[in-house]
Amino acid sequence: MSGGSNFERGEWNLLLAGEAGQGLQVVEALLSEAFRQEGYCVFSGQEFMSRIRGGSNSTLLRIGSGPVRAWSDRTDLAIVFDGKALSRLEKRLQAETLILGDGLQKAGRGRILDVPLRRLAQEAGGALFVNSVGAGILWGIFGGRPEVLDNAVRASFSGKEAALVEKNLAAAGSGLEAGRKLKDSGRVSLALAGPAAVGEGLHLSGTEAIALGAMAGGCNFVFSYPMSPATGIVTFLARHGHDSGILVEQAEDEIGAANMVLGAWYAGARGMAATSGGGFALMSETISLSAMTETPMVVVLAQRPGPATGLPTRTEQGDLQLALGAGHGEFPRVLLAPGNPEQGFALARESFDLADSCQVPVILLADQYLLDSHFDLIAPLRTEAPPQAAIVETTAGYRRYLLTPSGISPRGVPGWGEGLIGVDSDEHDESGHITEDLELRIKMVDKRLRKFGSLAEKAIPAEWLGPEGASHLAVCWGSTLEIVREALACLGRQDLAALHFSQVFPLPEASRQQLERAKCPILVEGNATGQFGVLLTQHWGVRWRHRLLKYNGLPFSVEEVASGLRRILQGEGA
Amino acid sequence: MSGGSNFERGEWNLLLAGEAGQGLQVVEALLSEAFRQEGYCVFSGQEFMSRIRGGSNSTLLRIGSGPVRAWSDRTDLAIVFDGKALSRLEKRLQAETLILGDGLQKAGRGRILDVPLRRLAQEAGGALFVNSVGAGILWGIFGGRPEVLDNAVRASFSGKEAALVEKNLAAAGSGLEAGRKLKDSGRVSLALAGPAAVGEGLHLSGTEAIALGAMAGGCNFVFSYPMSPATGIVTFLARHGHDSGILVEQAEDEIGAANMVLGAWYAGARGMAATSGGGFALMSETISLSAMTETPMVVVLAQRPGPATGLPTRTEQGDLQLALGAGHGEFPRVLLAPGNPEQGFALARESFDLADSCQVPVILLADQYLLDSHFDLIAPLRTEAPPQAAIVETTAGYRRYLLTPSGISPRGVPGWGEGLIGVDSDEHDESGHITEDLELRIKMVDKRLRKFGSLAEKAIPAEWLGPEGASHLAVCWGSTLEIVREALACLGRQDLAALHFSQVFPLPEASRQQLERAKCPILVEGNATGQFGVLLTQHWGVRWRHRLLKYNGLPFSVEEVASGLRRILQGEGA
Amino acid sequence: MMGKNPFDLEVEDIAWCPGCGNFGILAALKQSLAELGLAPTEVVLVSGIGQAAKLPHYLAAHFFNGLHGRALPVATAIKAANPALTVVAESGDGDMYGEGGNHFLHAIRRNPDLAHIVHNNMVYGLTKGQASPTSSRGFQTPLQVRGVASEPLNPLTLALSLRASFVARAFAGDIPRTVEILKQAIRHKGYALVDILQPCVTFNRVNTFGWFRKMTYYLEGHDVTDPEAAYRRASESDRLPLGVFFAAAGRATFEGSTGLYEEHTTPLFRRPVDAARLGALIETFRRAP
Amino acid sequence: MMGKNPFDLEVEDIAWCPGCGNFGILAALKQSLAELGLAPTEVVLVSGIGQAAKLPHYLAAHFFNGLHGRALPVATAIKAANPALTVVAESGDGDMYGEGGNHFLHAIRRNPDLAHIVHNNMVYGLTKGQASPTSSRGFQTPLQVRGVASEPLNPLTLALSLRASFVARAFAGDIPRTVEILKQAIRHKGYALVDILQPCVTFNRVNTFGWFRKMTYYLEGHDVTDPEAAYRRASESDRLPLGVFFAAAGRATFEGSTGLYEEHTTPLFRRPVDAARLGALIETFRRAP
Ligand SMILES: Cc1ncc(C[n+]2csc(CCOP(=O)(O)OP(=O)(O)O)c2C)c(N)n1
Ligand SMILES: Cc1ncc(C[n+]2csc(CCOP(=O)(O)OP(=O)(O)O)c2C)c(N)n1
Ligand code: SF4
Ligand code: SF4
Ligand SMILES: [Mg+2]
Ligand SMILES: [Mg+2]
Repeated sequence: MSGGSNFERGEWNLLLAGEAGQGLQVVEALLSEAFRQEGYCVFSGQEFMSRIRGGSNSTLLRIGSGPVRAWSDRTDLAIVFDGKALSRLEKRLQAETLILGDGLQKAGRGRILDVPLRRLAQEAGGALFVNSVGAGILWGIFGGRPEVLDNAVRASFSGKEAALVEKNLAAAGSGLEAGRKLKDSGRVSLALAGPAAVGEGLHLSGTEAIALGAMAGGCNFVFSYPMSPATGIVTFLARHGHDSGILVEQAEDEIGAANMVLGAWYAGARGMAATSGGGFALMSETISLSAMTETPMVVVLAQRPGPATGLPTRTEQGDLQLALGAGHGEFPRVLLAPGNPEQGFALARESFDLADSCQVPVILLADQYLLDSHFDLIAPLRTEAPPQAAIVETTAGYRRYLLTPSGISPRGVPGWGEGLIGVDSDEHDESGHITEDLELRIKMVDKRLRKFGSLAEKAIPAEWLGPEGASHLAVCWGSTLEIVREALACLGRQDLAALHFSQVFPLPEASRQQLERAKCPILVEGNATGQFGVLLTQHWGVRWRHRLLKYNGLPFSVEEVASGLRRILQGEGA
Repeated sequence: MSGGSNFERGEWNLLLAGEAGQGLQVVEALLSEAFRQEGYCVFSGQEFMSRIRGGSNSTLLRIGSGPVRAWSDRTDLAIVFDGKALSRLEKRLQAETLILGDGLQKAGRGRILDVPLRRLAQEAGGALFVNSVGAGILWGIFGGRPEVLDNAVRASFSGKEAALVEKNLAAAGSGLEAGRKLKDSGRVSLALAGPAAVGEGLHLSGTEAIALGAMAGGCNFVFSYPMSPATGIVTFLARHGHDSGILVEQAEDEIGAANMVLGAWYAGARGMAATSGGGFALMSETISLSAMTETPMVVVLAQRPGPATGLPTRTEQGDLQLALGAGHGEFPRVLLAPGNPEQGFALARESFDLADSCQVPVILLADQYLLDSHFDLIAPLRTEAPPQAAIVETTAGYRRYLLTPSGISPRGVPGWGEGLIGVDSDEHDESGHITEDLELRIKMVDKRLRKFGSLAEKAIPAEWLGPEGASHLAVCWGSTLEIVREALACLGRQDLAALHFSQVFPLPEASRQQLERAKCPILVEGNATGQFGVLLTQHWGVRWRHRLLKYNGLPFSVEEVASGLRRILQGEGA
Repeated sequence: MMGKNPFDLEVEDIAWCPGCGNFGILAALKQSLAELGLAPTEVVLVSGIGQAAKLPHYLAAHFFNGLHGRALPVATAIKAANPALTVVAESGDGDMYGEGGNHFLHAIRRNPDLAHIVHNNMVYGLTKGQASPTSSRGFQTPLQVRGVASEPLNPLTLALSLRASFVARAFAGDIPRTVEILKQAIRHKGYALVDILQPCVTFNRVNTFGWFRKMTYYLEGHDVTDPEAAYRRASESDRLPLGVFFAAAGRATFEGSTGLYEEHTTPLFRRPVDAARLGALIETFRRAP
Repeated sequence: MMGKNPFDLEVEDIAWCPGCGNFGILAALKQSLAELGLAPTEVVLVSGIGQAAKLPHYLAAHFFNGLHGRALPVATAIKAANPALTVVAESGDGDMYGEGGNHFLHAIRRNPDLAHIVHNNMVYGLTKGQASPTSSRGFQTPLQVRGVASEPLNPLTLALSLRASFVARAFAGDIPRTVEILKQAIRHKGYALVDILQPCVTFNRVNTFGWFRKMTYYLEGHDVTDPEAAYRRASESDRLPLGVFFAAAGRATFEGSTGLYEEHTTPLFRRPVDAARLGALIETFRRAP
């Protein structure tokens, strides 16, 4: 993202803009496939309105010779399928941005270049095919091989009827030709340094990574009530899970879903619910039930801007406080927040083991940005060694809430052994029966709270990014990981590092010193009140020198974080 | 509560113990009435099991020549209607305690004195009358005038059929005689210094005080789903509110109740819901809706021990964290926590004005101890100057979310004026219509958060108890006020004071210095994790030297707090 | 109707798909309100979340666009706080019969004077095509990949089983007849359900305009005061009858039964606190002198 | 039954009032389970919160005593995770028809193989006597001081309107006949509602043992496979019929329709993760070489 041509940078940022229903996702998938076929690294991310047709959406597609894995505001080339989009995108266009479109009105930054999108689409069979035309044009400008594009079209439309595939091939082909002409005319040139294939060759969205991680964690029961941006996790598991013995059921509401999850775990299955802030708020009472009955529970909290319905298709890190306070009474819980698909997979998997081994509710905080973005993976996914469920065969006289030093009692399930499994929402004795013995009450509270000990042992340390011992430290959590990482790389300073938390509660004590050592801690968070910052102040007494907050519904861009940090460092005289 | 005879102390602590259904509340009401008639100050509090019949409950009745307004563990005289109770009460009996009962087995501390409870009850007409017999005995031991007891019996049974009243009068009379004999025999002597009538002459439970305060605040719409210990507030308003034009409706569930409250406020009424932790958790999403639509809302959160169903009839200060985090997204809210009936009345009233003037959700945190205890009032209740609703007549073109410097927009209601009142759960423009304008999003977030400014101006400062400038400071909130006050009085130290918060969020900045000045802050809280302490650490960086926590379901007693503080001060070498 | 409809609102951009059945419902509702001679300032629309729930943004009236599933309790309270208002609760089938199912049951029992309009497209539109409680068995979606296995909920028989005071079904493809039904529902004193069959042209490729046309017919010669007949007709599933199934006159309404409006109908927001009465109540807690 | 009932549990102190109808339900349930030849380790009781919901503490079986209103979703999931278990959801009328109303609707639609027992005392017992959804009009309580104004909910017609696969009503005062009904319900493959009329001797002075005796009679010669007849009989309100109103054989159950138990019935807790299959799925996201 530093200066220079995109050739020198070894990356190319494309912006696709249009209405809902114009098939931006097809262009995204098609070009991702094509560029990846050619060995390039691809990142894509979406911002869209809460509607099914019309409106104005856009997709960012970053193509890199090396790793590109974060949201960016720089646009080398935009293709605009619908004129309305232009004003909304103003902030993401630069003077050097080339804007391809069909009869666009000049308005602000960037250079407009007319391309016959509509005519070519009509020729290929109708307005419907404008997306394939557009993809073809971009591929032509890039100078890609036609057969790669053809393959990508076939892959994207696999399973569709042959006539449709043919028309799309034709549309892409005519676009390709138009793109080539543009390239040959010299009016556009977006060459890239050769590809340096990175990492795993896997390409996953946050949604896919978390869903696969859940499968790896042994998830076999998914209850949900649809809610953006969580729904994709559930539909992924519905599509791919059945053969693996995963039951996916749409509940009547989120309260039903959460209680089904508890029923599943009680019976020895591994249940999960996925929802967003509003649905999670409704589950609040059930989180408390999970804690009281010591029945494990995994919930994905896919954040979007609130309060209430807010901006339902956009992103924010605004529900940490909710997750920390959800449920009445006092009990341990775990909050994990992946920063990229690798972590999404690993932490989803880990959620099940943590819930199982410590018998606590585990909440996985994701957000629309992470879930809807596609990344090339750098690190491998651990699929070997399937989890071992921490359940026991019971004998007669089994007591579900046996008081133990760790606070964790061996968990039996009905149908295995001679014992009876009794769990209770009231305060209870060791057998799970209601008690009003107030001495026992204290013992049971202490037992539940003792689990903080085991959780502390298992806490995942924060990840240090950048130079050791830097005086200035950007602190972030969850989905901002790769954005901050790239911003740091851009700035390339020795006095600036970052600390990224993928476990946000309980805080990993191992990371405390790293944070305390920093002279100038800077909070980077995607919300308006700095919720994670508050948590760190509360627990570790961190006093923030600066806060970089964003809450307009879009993710941070690499450029924003870099310039924000630069400004802060300059202000500090660093 | 310091040493010496109860005569010297000028107070007398009675403990009534029996099964649910044995009418302890009748004895409580009857003796409260009788002692108050004689000019004494009376405090009573209950601890009971979650059942309708049987079990083992007890009521504390404190009679004072001067003010007595807090829970105590000292028992001068216990009357036991059911033998099972004895072992449960062990901790509240002292060597000098006199235990009256019928064929009790000696077990532990205290001196047993047989009284013919059952026989006298049978003679009066059956086991049913054992409570009136007991009340009579106590009144006899005290040496009270028979006509005062008669009046109290008549008052307690007013509205009941004449034959029943007569039987109770007879039962009380025969008890009185037995009590007199005991007193005359010299085996019991519990004389008191003469009464020094205090304060207002009003005697109210926390429940009654809050319900009356709501009425004073203009509450005219109550929606609830029954839940202990909140139900009493609702039934009080159902009984007494109708003539004042208050509508009380039982909702199908707490989510329905909370949404009805919002509907009521939207239409210009003043709605309230009352619930406990579990029900409040269910309202979590709606709290967020209140914030987003900027529709006022008042909820009483009557705390009891959790998690989940916990100990449903007992007390705890365990839901502060829930109240702080409830609702997704970011928005201002107000949490008030009365410490006695005077504050209960004033803050319930204030809740409506705050909600109305700042258009935010206001949560009143009470607990079973405060709600179910009866106090003699010291300060008057402000009933004059009824509140002025902050609603406006609208004109055509009215915009519900007009951006203003304070963040508060004039609130119109449908049916008054030419404007249209549109409110929206999505992010919206000034007219209340859905928007995806991300610049406007920022303006609206900032608008909502700006209300923290008005709230800061209105924040209620904490109350300082004890000597100015004391080095050691006990910090408490909500229902512990009078307990801590009396403990301080008992200890009578110059180096110890207390600070009581009746507004717990946003914290009253005016009180910050007082807290920061204290050398040794000591947290006193009725929960296991010190939730309010955590909040103070987070916002004001308070570092606790000591924490006095209690979470067995009973309130702190004056003795516990006093001895706890004494121990701490000794440890500190103070 | 001639001339401009006072409920018309200039809207830059309606968020519905072209051809969606919601347009018909919007048109029919505006026409009904206008034909009933109501002014926008007399009408409150209360909705939840979903495509259907966006309707209040497209006509001129007061509105409370609240949470998914929660329109009915909000609407019930508004009506009770100010019975002079005409209150319409409207939202999607997922909203009203799924998330909001419990409020549906108990609103019927309470019988507030509301029109309750449900856009029944047999699918979750806004969240992109999952099954709704009214989706047919076997209906395949990205979530119900093996097809819906549950029995579809029949809102009419359900409402009738709870003794709803007015129950009707309409079809968004027939604006004139829908207007007639809506007018009756709005005029009806008490709770009035209008389940409107609404094609979702994007996510429901089974229950299309054509399908509904083929599968529906209007009730004729039906006695709307006969609850048994209503239930029988509402149970029909070969073809779905349209029209008013049941209408009970003279039932007490929720707001009526509160007793608050017996003496006068002043809305609550105009009623001051009666400080004297409150003072007198407090006095009952004072120690007798 | 002779000899000791394996479901007997020694309980120090039962929290119900002497004479409460709950004792009859407890006795009937224990006898039913025993007569069906079940062992305590095969049976899971799932309840909510209330007086009725304490029942699982008074017999020997697995139990999940969860939140007020939430027994049905928990029970549905338990059964689906391990169909070999006999799962009984039981709780009070407030719990199941009030707070839990939405789960009631949708559990019926799903048709899990559960027995669903509702202790219908027409009052909220544990919270001391407020109206429940089944309380009669005019029923006065400390909260409903002017008497209940809402229409009482008829759980039987409601369930039938949703095409419940088994619907019955019993009376806690008649243990032998209640045992017969419960046994049929537990044996029934699919969702089975048994609404048990239960006198609350403390808070309901209207619907007493005597009142129920007078107001009920047993269905005779009734065809349980006829849904229309079932609905008609269930609508009766002069006197309340007892017995099985409807029973549909051969309907697909929720857990059956998942397809998870077609090849084998191993409960989920015994099924390991198929790492190879997962690996293969992940491979589909790898760049073609
Ligand atoms: C508590 C909650 N859960 C889930 C959602 C997500 N959501 C929004 S609309 C909708 C369903 C829409 O379906 P329907 O009510 O039938 O309306 P339609 O879009 O079909 O008109 C859902 C599940 C939400 N907003 N809030
Ligand atoms: C969410 C929630 N709301 C309210 C309560 C309080 N509560 C406990 S039991 C009960 C009602 C009991 O009535 P019912 O279900 O009819 O059972 P019964 O006691 O009559 O057997 C209520 C409202 C609760 N525990 N949880
Ligand atoms: S998704 Fe369906 S219901 Fe929603 S606007 Fe489009 S066609 Fe209409
Ligand atoms: S309160 Fe009623 S339902 Fe509860 S145990 Fe007593 S009699 Fe039975
Ligand atoms: Mg729908
Ligand atoms: Mg009941």
